[in-house]
Amino acid sequence: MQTLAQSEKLAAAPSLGSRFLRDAIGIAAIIVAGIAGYFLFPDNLALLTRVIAVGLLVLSIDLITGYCGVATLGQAALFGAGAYAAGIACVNGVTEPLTLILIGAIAGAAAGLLMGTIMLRAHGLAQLVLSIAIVQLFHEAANKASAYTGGSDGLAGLMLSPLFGMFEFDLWGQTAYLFGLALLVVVFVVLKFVVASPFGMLCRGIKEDPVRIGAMGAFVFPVLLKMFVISGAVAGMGGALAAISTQVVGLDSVSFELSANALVMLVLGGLGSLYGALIGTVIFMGFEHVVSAINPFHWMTMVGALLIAVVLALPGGLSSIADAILPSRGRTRGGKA
Amino acid sequence: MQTILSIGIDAFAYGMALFIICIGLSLTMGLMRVVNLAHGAFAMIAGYIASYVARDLGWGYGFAIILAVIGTIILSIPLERFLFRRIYGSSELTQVLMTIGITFCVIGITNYFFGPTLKTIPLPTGLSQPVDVGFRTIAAHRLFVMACGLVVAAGLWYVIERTAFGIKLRATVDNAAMADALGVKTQVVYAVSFALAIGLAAFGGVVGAEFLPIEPYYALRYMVTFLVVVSVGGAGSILGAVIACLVLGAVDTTGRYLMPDFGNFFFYAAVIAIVCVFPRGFFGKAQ
Amino acid sequence: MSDLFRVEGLTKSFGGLAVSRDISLSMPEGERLALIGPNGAGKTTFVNLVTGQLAPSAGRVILNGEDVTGLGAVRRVRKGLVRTFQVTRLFSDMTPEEHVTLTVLQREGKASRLLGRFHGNSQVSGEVESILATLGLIEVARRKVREIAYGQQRLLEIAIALALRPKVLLLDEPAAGVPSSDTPRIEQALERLPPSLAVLMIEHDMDLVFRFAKRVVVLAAGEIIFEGLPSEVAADPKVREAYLGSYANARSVA
Amino acid sequence: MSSVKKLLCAAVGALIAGSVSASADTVKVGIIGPFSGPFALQGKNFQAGVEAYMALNGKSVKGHDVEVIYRDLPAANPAQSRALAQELIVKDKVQYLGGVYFTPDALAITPLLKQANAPLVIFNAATSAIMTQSPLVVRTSFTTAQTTTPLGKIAVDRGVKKVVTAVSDYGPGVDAENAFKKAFEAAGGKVVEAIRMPLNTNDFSPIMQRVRDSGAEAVFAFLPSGPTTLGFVKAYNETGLKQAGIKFFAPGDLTQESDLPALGDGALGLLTTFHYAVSHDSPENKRFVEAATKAIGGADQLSFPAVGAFDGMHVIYKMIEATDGKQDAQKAVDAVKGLSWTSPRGPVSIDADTRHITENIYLREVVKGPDGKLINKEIETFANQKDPGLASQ
Repeated sequence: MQTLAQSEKLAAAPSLGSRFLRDAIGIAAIIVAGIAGYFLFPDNLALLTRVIAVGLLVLSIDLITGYCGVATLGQAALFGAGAYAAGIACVNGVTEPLTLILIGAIAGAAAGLLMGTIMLRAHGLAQLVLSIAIVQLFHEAANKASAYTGGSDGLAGLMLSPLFGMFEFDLWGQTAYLFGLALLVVVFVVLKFVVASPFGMLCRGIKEDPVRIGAMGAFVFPVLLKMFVISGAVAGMGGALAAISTQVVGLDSVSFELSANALVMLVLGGLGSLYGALIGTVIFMGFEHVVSAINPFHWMTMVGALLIAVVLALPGGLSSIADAILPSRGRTRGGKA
Repeated sequence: MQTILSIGIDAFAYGMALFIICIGLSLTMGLMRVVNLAHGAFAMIAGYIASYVARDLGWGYGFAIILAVIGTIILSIPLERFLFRRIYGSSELTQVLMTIGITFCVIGITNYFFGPTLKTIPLPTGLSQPVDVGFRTIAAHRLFVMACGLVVAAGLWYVIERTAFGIKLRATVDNAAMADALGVKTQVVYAVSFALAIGLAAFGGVVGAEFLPIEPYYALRYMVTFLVVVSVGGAGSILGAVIACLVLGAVDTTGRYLMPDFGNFFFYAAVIAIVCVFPRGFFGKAQ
Repeated sequence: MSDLFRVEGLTKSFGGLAVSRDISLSMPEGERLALIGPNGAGKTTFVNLVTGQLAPSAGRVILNGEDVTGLGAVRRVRKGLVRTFQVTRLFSDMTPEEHVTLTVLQREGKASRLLGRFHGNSQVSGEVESILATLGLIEVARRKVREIAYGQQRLLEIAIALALRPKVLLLDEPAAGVPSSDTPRIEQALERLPPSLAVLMIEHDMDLVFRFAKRVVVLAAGEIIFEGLPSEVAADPKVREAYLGSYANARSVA
Repeated sequence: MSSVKKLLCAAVGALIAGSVSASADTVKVGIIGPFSGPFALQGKNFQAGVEAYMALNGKSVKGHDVEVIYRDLPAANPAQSRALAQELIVKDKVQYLGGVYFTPDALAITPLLKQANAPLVIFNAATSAIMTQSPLVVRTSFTTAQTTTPLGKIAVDRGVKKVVTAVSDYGPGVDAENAFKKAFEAAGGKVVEAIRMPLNTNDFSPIMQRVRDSGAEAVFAFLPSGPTTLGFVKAYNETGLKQAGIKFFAPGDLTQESDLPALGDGALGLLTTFHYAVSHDSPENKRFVEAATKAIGGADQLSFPAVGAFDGMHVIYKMIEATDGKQDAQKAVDAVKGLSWTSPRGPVSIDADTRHITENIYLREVVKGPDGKLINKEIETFANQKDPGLASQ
């Protein structure tokens, strides 16, 4: 009995306050970085807005790949569903930006439901191939339905009403950027709650060992499907933001290329941490932008070299630098990549 | 009837071309557990070498194939030593990151040195003539591709199932530590199978160039097709790859004949259907 | 009176090879049963059949008078048929506290809630604490699983099972791989199991078996060859034959 | 030498006119094009056209130095297009935007132009509708309908009554199909079947089989320049359609000069209509080809986007001249309405109503040139063609 007698009580959870503090600092850092971007690069706001839209897409992949272990090369299907839904709604007279974001989220969630239902039938490589097939079918469908989507010429002519009746979406892109930043912060906070919720914990468990989760009496499929729907909503909002800020929706928004790029950004940043998704997006797109401006003809080599260098130096992704500096943060991360 | 035969022969040729290019990737993914998205980049490098040898030096098609295969393998050796060896056993997504990085680099470098134009590999006159096969004419090189595909399939089957190297390879794949303990030099086995896979990519790149023309973007343009074919067949299975190539080739070809407007729908719907029925591909091994 | 748990004629064959042959046994409430047998006797297969990881070729599994053979593994868990794993299946990056909390929340139907905090949930933390205390895991409750001793991981397996409030608990070699210095802790934990719970334990450590079990079933080549008191096992000729035979075979293979 | 002389002349002229501020200022032009990726060749041609023009006409207009900034947009991507355009305008302070290979990319830029007070001179993007999106767009390339329409009559003139159309299944392909069908059926022919092929088609044999089964006398094809044209032309030869006497008509995208070496002898005899052939016989074109070849680094890479860029720069230079280096988009665009000049492709003008280029369309046949290389030889001219897509609106 003496082994058990040592202590029978858990110490008062010390991690609760510090975890909250850590998240608060992280979110504050995103806001500060976003506002700093606004003042430091006032002439690149369209690019920064695009980074935010893609950042939402990468976050959405992180939810299912980083937290649930379901790799996907077809996430742009959900992004594009949101973009086209918002675009078509806008062309047909729904011009209020917040409503369009909501429409994008709903369309993305619906697409996520469909995609999850199909993809969760398989595992591993086959699952990856299903995701590719689905995004290609979405792409074909968008191309075929040119009466609604504009096909390969793109869906143009999105005229938005000013945000809250006051702020125009204009050339300088200030409204679009700040709107996007606010959206990103809200989504990020919500996702922080989601991944810290019992549901988020369940997902992490499924990623590591679905059989164990089953032996705990929890069904795996509905949990994953739910995450697909959430992920779809996030990706759909990203798509809607892209549609709003660009005022054109192109077939590239439902392409395999976008899906693959986004997955690369996620792995670059580090799987299973929401920060990693954002870091990967900013670094990848920023790097690409800079090198392609320096040499528009041969920048691809540089991007390739960056990817190789990251794998060799930081196999856990860029956000693992932060982990090395702040060991305690490792705890909020999901399983190893 | 004539039409069906005609479609069938086209489908077979296309499927065999796909097979030759993809089988190397199937080996890397199934036996070495490396998701090598740079596979197409190696096929492309071989295409450039072959184009240089056959078109610029005028040395003939046979020479071009041999030099392309050897040259590509030689080029791949430093890559294997310094890059690929670092990702054996890594997670699939890390491998994806690394091999996409390699692909980007290869595309950028090719574009820089050789320019963005299409490169052709001139065929010998014997292969460039249309041949009358009774009910229609067919290009001789298509017959050549079919023959190559069958030879590659049979040869690989023999190497893997019937030779000492094949036994070592399969042992290493099943349990590298055990094979090591039994005296198999697993490093060597990996290096040789990597070279084999690259050699097949190179061969496929050159022979299949009539279907998939050589240009710098080749490495990315067909990446999805390769990945899909390998997965549908089941990574690591020769028979699976043959069947996947033939089935997908047939679906693709007949789809494009019967309803060309919806060709892609057919192809990807077939992929989804197959994967739903065979979640590990036709002959995939349980993980 | 009907038994709490019963299997009837459970059979499983892969291809032509039968790995479980017509196994029938029953357990009343509070039963302490040990299932033993030589390697390859089909013990883990039996657990997989009972808990629904494998579908039987024939036979029935009955819990509380209800036929659960057609139900999946998850539904059986929810009905109170719970197992541990021979090789621990735990989440290496999570803490014992998180494992048990997740399990309790799941049992309460709150595990897939999006809102509400996972950590510091006052409704469940009391129960989590008492389960961890029962198994002596308080000290390591907030360390990651991969950092704690294997013996403690085995205890955590049992803790998770207990958190499901099982009616029938199947322990698949709870002491396997545990250094002998740690087996007393496992034994203590077993002693503290709720008295009404029916427990079936697979185990090789015969000392543990004799101290724990009131009844022993011996499985060989997928068949029950003995059922009775622990004190009678060693003397049974069929059991001797099965064990010694398997050793003889093992030697000839090596 | 001549450019120095021109510069001097311009400077003297400017001094006399007294309209130039004393300090030499710089007018920036932002060029967006696919300089890397699958369409890198077309982007390189943009660059070659621009550099050729500046080499021949000097790097300044009326004392205003012209600086060109290139931005890479590898594939159709409107969001990135808008971001690049916005950055060029806001950060780099360009007065003129040029380039743009794909239609959706152009559509993403048009909403910005009014606020940016910058004209967009399109070097390629070939969908009619772009011009209606903003009054500040001028185009110096062509539209698919413009290059295709003459083929309808040509086909009928050559005794073809029944045609199968086979086009890539995307915007320009559909435009080509419609334009050909309209022109061909107006001339009395009949399109017996319209096939749309997915863009990523690799093996065209089944398409050829379908053409053969349809009993048509000719096939009309549209595919975007690049690797797929190779497969298509090969399949046309190898499946025996050519021997069977089935004729082949296409807009010139299919036989762009940089693809011809790869197409090889299989391309001999193909009939295409287009606005420009590198082999066009005129002193202007000789000068252009010489300069552009130098800029691109090899004669076999030169193709039609270069001439669009060359004339685009001409238009931009005229705009700079008209506004005297000041930023006034409307004035700049007004100044080039009705502008006519002799381009390397022949006589051209900017239509005052549509702001789209009016040009000759040539019927060309692929033949072996004097040095044994394949060329598009112009054999018939359809003078002063406007864009039928815009004219009908």
